[in-house]
Amino acid sequence: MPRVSLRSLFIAVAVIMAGFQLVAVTLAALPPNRYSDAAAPRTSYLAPYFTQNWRLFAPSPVAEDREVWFQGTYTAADGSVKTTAWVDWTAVELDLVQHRLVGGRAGYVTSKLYGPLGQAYRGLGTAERETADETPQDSPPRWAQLRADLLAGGASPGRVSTFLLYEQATARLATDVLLSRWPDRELTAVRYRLRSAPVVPYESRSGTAAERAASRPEATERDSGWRRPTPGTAAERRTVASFDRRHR
Amino acid sequence: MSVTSTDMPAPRPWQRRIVVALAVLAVGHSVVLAFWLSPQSPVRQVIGGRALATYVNPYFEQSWSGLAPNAQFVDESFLVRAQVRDDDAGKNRVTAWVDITAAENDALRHDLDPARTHLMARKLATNLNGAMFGLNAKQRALVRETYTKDPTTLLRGRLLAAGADRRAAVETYMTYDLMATRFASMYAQARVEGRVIAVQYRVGRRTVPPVSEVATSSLRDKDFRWFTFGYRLGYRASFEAQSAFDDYVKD
Amino acid sequence: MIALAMGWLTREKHSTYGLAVTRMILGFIVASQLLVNWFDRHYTWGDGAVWTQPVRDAKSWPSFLGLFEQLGGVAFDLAYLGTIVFGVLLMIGYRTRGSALVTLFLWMSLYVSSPFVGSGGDAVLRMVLLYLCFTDSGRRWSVDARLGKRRGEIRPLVPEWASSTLHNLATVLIIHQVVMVYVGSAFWKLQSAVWKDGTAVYYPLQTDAYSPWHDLLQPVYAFGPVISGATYTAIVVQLFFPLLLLYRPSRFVALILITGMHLGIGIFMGILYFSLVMIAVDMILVSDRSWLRAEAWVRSRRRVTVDTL
Amino acid sequence: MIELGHRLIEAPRRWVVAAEEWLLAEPRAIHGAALCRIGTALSVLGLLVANFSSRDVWVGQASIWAQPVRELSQFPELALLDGVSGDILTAFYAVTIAAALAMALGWHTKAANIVTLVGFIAIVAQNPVVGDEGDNLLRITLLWLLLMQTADFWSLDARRRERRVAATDGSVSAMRQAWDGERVFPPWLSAGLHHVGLIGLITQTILLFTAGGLDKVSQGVWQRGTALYSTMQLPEFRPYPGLSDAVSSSSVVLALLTYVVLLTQLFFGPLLLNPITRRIVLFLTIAVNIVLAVLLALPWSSLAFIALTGLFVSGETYERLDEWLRATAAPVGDWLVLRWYDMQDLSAAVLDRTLWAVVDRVRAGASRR
Repeated sequence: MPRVSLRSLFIAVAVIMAGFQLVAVTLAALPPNRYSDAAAPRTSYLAPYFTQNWRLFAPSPVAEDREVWFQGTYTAADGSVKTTAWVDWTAVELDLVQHRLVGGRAGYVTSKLYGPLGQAYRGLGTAERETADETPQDSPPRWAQLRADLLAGGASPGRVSTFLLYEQATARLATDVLLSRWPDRELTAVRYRLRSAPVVPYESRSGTAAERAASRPEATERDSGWRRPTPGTAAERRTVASFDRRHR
Repeated sequence: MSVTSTDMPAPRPWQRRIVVALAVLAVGHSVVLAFWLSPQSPVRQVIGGRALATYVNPYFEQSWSGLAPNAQFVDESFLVRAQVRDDDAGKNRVTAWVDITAAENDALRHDLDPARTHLMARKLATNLNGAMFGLNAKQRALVRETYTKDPTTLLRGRLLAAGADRRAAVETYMTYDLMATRFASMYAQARVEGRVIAVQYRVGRRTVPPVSEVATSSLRDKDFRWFTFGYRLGYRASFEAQSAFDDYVKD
Repeated sequence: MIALAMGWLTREKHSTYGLAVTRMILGFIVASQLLVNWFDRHYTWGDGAVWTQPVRDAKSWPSFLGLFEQLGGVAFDLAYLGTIVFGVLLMIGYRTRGSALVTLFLWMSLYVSSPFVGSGGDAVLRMVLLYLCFTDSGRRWSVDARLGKRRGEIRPLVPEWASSTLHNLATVLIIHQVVMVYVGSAFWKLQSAVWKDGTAVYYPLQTDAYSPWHDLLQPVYAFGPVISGATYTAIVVQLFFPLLLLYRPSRFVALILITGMHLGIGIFMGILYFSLVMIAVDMILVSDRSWLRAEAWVRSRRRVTVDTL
Repeated sequence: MIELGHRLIEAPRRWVVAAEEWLLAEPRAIHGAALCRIGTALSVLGLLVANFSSRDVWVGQASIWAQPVRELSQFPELALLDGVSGDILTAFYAVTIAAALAMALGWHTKAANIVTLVGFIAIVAQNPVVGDEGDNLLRITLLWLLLMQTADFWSLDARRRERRVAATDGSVSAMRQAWDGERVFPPWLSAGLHHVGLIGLITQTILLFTAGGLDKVSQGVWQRGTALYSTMQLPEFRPYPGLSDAVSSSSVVLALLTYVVLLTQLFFGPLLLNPITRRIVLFLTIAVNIVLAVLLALPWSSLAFIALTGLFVSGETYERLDEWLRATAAPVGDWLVLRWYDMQDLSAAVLDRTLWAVVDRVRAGASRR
């Protein structure tokens, strides 16, 4: 048997590793099939750095405007409980996109938040969704309480955790945004709204602006339950407020 | 070897132009075909599907969407029974159901080079199934009715009345209804003594179970879902046609 | 056969000019992108992105990438500026390998600090930048190359065959990655009815988020042939991309088409940086010979201009 | 800039000149054209022979049940067999078989091609219910082959022509030349027509594979690599149930077959661009078609596809193949000829001892009386 030199050993190892990576990337990049499913345990090392997700507007291209709105409850000077107006945060962000050759990164935050927020919600069972939606406006539960309430119905802890991750993050952004608009109001509860407005159908594309607007299917909305206000740090709130000022 | 001589005279300009023009026509023809083969799209709408069809049909008619081998999932079955008039006894009787596709399948086994006649009943069943998908529920109920006294033109009218938006589907159905009636009548006539006066056919359909279930189930474990059409007035073929058909069935 | 492959792998470094162009564009992307987002940097990645903490903590990124998460205020700004500087260093090719590594580290640290601002372009960028660290991307058209010429050859640390092997394997992985982006995406598209009937491009072009100019260009977007032409071109070019590379003339056509497609998507859908990343990587596929010809052409132009002046 | 503009204006003119040169040069791909002719003709021949015994039910009088769809067909050739008796059908059918055989052998090739085309359409279009895509392909190939020089190799015409060129000065009437399958057109026109036909047939082939591949890749089962499983379960596509089950029970074989079919069809066109990948895709296409011919009982349409694939193989490869075949076949041929003589000797000896002996004895007995 010929002696294996260090050089050929190095080359062999490098080639094998590269070859393995090549096959793994191929399997992960193509749409799922039974062979990539079978290889999944061995290609799982790709995540997160080499995660392959190249759907790029496929199979279904995005066909609606996705918006995230925020609303809060506060105690007015006369002691009565009032709700703020809805704040369309997506509209603020879109200032970084519209008529700009190079859009600002922050122009897509809510558009990227929209998907997982909805998915995490749909991951819950019907009863859990009701629990999450029907939290009292005057005294929203603490996060630990909400988690306990959701788990009480027998929901999977993983799904509940995922749901709460996005709820917490969104409630915090909502609080920051509402405090940016109305710094002196004492918030007692916040909630968000997901609004999806389908685009003008392809068949109606040639009409006048009014006709096209009329042909858009009705938008769907979902309002979250009331959540406890979770203000961020002072620096965080300042940053959100300054962003709001510049792009409102 | 080719006998084209090397001292071929250089082609003249007009000769060159003719050949180039012909080549341009061939390329243009291919572009037209590309549009013909492309899925329904706005580009095709602009050019016009009908105009394309009149150009492509019949000589260049083609569709490769099912280019062999293609994935097929459905197994069909075609059964026939008949009302037979026994003239000697002066009585009518109804035959048992005859499974024609089963006979065809037997003929296909171990045959690398099958005759097309062994696919006739299956193809009729495929097309009948397909035509039924084009009909609405009301229309599908109508085809179960018997038409032994009335002509099937009446059925066409009723089908159209039950869904005027499905004219093309109704026409397709009527074409296959007619063919299935003729085929079933000739087949039944070949198998029975007496005179076939009405036929009834029924078509089965079952789907191949998914590959993930390969260990536990196969197509042969599945039951057919049946659809039985109404009786139709028997078709009487000419003597020569019927005797040729008889020979085929008896073989 | 094996000897031939070994020779190809170990003897020389391939596509060095293409990789140099890729390096320059990637460095430019990192630096310029941070500049473009300068005014909103705190909301995008800094103090104003702390609200995303529950989500970003749940992602499985290693903790050593937590630099930007822990910085605020001026410290954040300094690190941000540092990232821009290293992007520029990568672009001009100064201490290229080191700059590539540091750029990658800083960029990834910034990237993980907000889970809602990343895009597919960032994913390609991070993978290619990592592979790029294994290549000799500073060999051509770089400050390093100029310095090297003046200073003379320095004995390399790693033997030439080893660095060539890594360089060539990494190049193969980069090309493979970009091909898989196209083919994978084409396979997804082919499963969809709206892509097959040639209307898919219409829909994103009607949304606010992915159509910065739709109020101005509505008449164009309403014209069927434009939409279906763009839709089918996207599918065909992506699906057949790897195979069109096999033959020089068709490779030329494929690169022109795909670059045009990226520019179109980038400008009309407002995702120019994603497109730039893809264009940067596609440039590896232009042969060294073509790059040298381009260089000669530019030089001759410059000489003519100098002469006329 | 001016130089660039000038080059832009010049470019189309140069392309036209290059196209003219290409079109009017010595005919290309004549080996491929010859093989395509043989394969296509054999495919027609096989299809017709396989269905000969059931012709009356397939397309004859007993196919009256298929009349409703036949009436939707637009082929004028249908009139040739409209309501004819069984004997006329048999004669027509036999003539078409003979024409297909002549075309395969390259005997009066052009005439045989025309008769085969007309006969094939007239017969097959009688019963569209049991038609398949192979019919369309054969018809279109036969049409384009009409324009092409298909008899330059592996044909009786080429042989006769060689002999005649050796024997005489080759001056015979144009009619006679046409009948013999020789070029009646001036060289520029035959070369031009050949190349036009070649363009038409090649683009047709690429279109059909691409269209078929695109349709497949858009179906989940093909992307998942399991498409052929369900097909092989169906009675009409499993002539040998044991074989089909063996293939579909191995997920590796199934995936390999499915993906090779998908990728060779989808990427057929672009893979032709590079000489190495061209060899690979042609080899795979032919191999896959042979496998499918057996596995799914599709011999004649598979042959038609293989014949088309032959068009893309280069002349050099064919010459090498031809040489190799001749070299390999020569000993076999010699052996066969020798055995043939042995057989004749043996039969003569046997006859001497049996039949002739009996005859002699009978004659002798008769004369004695």
